[in-house]
Amino acid sequence: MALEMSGSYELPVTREKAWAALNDAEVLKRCIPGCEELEKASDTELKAVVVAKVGPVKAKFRGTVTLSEFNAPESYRISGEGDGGIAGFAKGGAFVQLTPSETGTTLAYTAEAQIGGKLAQLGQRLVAGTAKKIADEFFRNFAEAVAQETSEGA
Amino acid sequence: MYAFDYQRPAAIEAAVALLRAVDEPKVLAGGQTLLPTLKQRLAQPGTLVDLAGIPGLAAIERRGEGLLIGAMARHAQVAASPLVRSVIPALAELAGMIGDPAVRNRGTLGGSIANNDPTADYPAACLGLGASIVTTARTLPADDFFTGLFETALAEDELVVAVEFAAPARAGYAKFRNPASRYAMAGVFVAEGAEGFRVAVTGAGQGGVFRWTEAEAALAADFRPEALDNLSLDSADVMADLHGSADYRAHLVKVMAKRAVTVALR
Amino acid sequence: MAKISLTVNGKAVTAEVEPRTLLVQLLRETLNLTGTHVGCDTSQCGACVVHLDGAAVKSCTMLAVQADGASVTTIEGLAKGTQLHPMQEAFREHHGLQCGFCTPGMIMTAVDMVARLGSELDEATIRENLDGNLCRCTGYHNIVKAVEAGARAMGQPALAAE
Amino acid sequence: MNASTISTIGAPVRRKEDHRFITGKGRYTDDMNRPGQTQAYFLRSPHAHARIRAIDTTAAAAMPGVVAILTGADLAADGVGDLICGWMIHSVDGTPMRMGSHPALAKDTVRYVGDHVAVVIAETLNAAKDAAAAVEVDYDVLPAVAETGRAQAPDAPQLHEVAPGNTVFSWELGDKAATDAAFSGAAHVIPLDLVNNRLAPNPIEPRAAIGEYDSGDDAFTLWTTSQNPHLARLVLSAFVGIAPENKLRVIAPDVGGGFGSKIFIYAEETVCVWAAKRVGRPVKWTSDRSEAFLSDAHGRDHITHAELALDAHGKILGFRVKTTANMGAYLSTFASSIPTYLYATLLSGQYDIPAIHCHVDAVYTNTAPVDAYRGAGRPEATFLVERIVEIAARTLKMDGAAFRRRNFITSFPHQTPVIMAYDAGDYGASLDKALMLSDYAGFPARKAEAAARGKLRGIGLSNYIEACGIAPSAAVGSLGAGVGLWESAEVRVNPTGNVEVLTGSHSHGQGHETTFAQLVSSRLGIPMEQVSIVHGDTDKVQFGMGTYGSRSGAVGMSAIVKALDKVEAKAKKIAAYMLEASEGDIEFKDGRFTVAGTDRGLAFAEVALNAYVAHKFPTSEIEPGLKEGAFYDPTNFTFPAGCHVCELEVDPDTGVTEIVNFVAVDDFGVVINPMIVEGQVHGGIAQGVGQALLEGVHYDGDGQLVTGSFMDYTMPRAGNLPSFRIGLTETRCPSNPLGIKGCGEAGAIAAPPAVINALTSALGTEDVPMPATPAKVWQIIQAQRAVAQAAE
Repeated sequence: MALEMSGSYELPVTREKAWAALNDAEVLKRCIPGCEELEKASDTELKAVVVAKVGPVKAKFRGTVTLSEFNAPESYRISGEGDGGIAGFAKGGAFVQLTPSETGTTLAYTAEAQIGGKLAQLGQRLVAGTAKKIADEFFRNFAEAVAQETSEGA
Repeated sequence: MYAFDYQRPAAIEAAVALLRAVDEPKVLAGGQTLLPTLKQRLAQPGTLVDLAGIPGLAAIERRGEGLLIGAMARHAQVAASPLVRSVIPALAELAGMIGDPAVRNRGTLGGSIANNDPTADYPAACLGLGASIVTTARTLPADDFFTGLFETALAEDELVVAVEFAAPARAGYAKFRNPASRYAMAGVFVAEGAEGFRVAVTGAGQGGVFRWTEAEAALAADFRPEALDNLSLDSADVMADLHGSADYRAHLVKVMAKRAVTVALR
Repeated sequence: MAKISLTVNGKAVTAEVEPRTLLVQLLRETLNLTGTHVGCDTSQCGACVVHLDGAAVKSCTMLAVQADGASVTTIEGLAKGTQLHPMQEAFREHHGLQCGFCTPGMIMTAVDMVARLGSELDEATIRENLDGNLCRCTGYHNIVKAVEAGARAMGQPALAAE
Repeated sequence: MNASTISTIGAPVRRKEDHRFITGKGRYTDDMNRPGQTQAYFLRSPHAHARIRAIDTTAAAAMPGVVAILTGADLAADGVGDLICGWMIHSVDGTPMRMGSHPALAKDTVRYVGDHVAVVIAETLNAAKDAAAAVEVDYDVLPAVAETGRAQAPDAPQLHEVAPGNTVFSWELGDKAATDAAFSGAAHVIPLDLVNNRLAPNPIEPRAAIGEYDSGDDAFTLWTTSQNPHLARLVLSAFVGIAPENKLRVIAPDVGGGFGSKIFIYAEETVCVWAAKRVGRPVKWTSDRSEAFLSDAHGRDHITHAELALDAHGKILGFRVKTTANMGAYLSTFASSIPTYLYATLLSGQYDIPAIHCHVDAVYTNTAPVDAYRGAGRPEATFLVERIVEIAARTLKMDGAAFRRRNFITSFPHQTPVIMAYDAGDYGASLDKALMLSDYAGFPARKAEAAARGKLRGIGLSNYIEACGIAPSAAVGSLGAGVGLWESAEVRVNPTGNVEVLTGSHSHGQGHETTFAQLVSSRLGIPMEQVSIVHGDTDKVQFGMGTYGSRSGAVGMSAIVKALDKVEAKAKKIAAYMLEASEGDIEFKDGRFTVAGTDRGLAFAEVALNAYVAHKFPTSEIEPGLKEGAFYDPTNFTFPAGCHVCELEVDPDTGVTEIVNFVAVDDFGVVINPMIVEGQVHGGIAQGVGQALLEGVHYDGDGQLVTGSFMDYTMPRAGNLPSFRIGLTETRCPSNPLGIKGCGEAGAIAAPPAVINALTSALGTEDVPMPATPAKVWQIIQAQRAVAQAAE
């Protein structure tokens, strides 16, 4: 089932730095909740292993993360899809937009998520909350990561 | 189910030691959420650490003016306990509304709050009564224990031992059941305690159980259902699904809050 | 594998089970007590209800190893020889079953209900306490009547003394 | 009354079968195990629509305990045929319906979530599931369409090449010109748009199968949860090609409810019996509830626009209907007949409607197949008729009961404009009785009292009619059925006078072992306990059509009557020799053969014994033994009808609807066992209330099933329902010897419009969707308040 979410974060870095971080596989790996592996297959495609944990449910997804719709250094789309075996599959993506602000950069996103198979069949009541939580966590992690990098750099 | 090892330690220290020693441990208390999940193969723990063999964990005792209820106390046991019914009747009533009779005979207080399902009942009681959660490592207030959707402050090697409830001056719980699953679509626990008025809401928040502070303020001024008439819960962070929109759930929270106040005033 | 010992319908049983074996699997597959049924996988239908140390539990939501040392009663253990339990009689007398699949769980739940709440049960109480048992055939109408009558029969001293 | 006494028709005899069920001794398919048995687990598609690029089973096949992993390619290699739909429907343009290929395991495309991709056969179920997780399927995911109303959209994904626009057929019934003419002269035209929600049948026993192959005899046995084992054997033999009928035995032992969903021939049992030969060992499969939600055929799922034409005085002139029926991804066994001959033929309801025209488009979507579910077409028809009739009455400011009475059919036989010829009935009588039992006249006072408590109270009527005893072979044949729908019976009288009755009907909760024995007991004058009913085994019963469509009484028991007639006739001949009287003087009454006008006579058992001893009559004239068979094909459908009244209260704070009173008055013709008949009505009402207030299968826009467990699909529980008030009226059915009409589906047919008519009356709006959940009802009340505020 498909869900849509949106949000925004203030990043204490320049747009260029934020953009670079958005395209850094190492940063992404640290920010994607439950990401165990993220390897570059090409400039725009990464192979990923993500463990999603929601309460008693713990499912491992193998799949790809794709970066597309580049408009450097303003916006791109990050999307992922993973096969969770018996659990089903999950797909998600976010359109991410960076605009300069007084304190650095504003990151705004609109995200959508979709699950299928057993997770969709049984996890109906938890889907919305979980998708929102994962999206929030990713962008919060990202905001923290770039902030940390800045303070380390300074 | 995927295969797993099973351990039933005889002491709480041994249980904690197992959590540290084994690969991918999972704590088994009542199992009423965990086992259905395992049956669907939606988790693959290495070892189940069953707490049922630890003596004393199911005790229900008088603690000062309040109660100390062991983590392994079953819902049916709490619901039927003369002590709970006399000291905090609303807590006994809440326990008697969880799941169905057979589920209540297995499900436990500790299991419920450690899982912190956003639609579970006990988190509302703990938060509403300002309970203290006693773990193997520390004692912490419910406000700090429940940290988000299915998340608590518990460390990987930390277990809930008991929950300490202060006796409220008055309290009530009202619940609107999901028509299919019987979990809370809106469950509101209202209490007047030594430190003031609390309104804890389960079943509705996207991030799990939460306190409705506007309602607390309104009830502090006037502890009657009518005091909530002009309030409305912001539906922005309220769950929406097939069974009800965020607006509907937000509205149900208010209706259940009023009903809980009515119960408290009985 | 784990070795467990328990009492089932009054008889001592020992078994070697994989930890992932459910109590209902032990009953049905190892002990051939097929009266306990499985109707769902989310602990809702109650077709698998048995008594564990005298209290109703869903045997599909419990591991066999968790029942180690316990006493289990299934539908097969309810009658005393050829003498049916009053609740069994009541289900027959009041046509409280059609296809019969949910019936063992219903009867075990009903007996537990009487143990908890006594033998004078009103309709509202019965309906509320059947919340964990689904029946697709009867519309519950006759099940409610059967539980009410069975409870009353269980409360009668002549039968209680037996 | 005990089962051991000699029974009479009309007595509430307690059920013979109950003893085994209340003691846990029932024998359901999953209770059985065969020596050397393996376990099957089906790998199912998580996608609603996808092309399968490749299936890699290498790693999975090497896992411990795996016996075999089979796919559609293996099925094709063995020449196993497709699953079929047995009822041909032709479109308006004369073309036959478009049947998409339906292999038991997908060949190259999956078309719904849960579609069968592969089967893993292993030593244990856990081993099979472990291995299934290791099967790698490379899917090319395709766009999907799940909504009924979107299936025919120009941009909708196409499911089957043979069916452009996803249209299975575009069919019509009735006289369009006459209907148009009726509308042109109408004083009022009442329009109505409605959705008949998709339901999951959910018998509490999930489906199960064990296939076994005996290489010595080159013969198969299939134990399965079937409502009609003979039909399963026929289809698996003649169409799927598993084995000839004489080499395939199908056994349906105790079956834990069906409600239609166990009529059909599914992929799983087909695969189990086929694979048993492949792996050389018995193969067992038991569905879990999650699988049942995915793969058991669903019911209903219509979108309809209708119009009713009325004259100035409230007399119905014409009825125009356009329905789109969702068939799911494939045509299930009887799917095509449901929204056509089991639906449109009932659109006249209990009313004298001069002109009716109905157009039905059946469509494919990426959802589980849809087929018969309790009522099957008739609930959809009744919901439409009883909603539009109620709205018409309200529009004309007439009392609902008075409006119905004005339009009732009152003389019989009555030919409707939509095929059916109603043979008998008294609709006024059931309406009168229902109004009395429900204290219809006292409703306004109760509504006022409820309003004082802040509750919205409503009352609703439903005057339903159904065509049951689904049978007349010539009739159903002319309408496209691939089989006849008669029934068979064989009565075997043993030498000691007890009786075995072999029937082609199948009991899965209906109590045939009791009702059928009751008939035999009353007829032969022998105690109930001396009568055994044998059913559900193709090696014992030669052929039969099974149980659905409320046909076991009207058709199945009539076949028994016919066989009993033959038994009695032969026994009289034997008795005549023994009593040295002429055959014409022998009378049979209360279990005794007597010579008319004398006290000389013989007990039934004495004649039975002598039939086998055969010393006292010339065996050149009369064969020894006492065993007779019969096939019975009735001359018409039967037409049960009645009136249900629902009274309910809505809590406007929460949107919760509580049914406070439910009255059902039914005319089932002659009733053999009122206890069992009332039980059937109770169960039907519960399913009808479920449809109206609780139950709905929901797929999301991508075709994912989001009501896939009891956590999200709301089953009626004890607390959702009241105790019901049941009344009976009786007009004898003229088309079968017992005068029976059938009772199995009435509740499910009648209840939904009774509930929704009550709810719309409580809410004061006609636009209330099913299931009318608390959330939806609350939303309606909010919208009304917003409108009222805006108006102020």
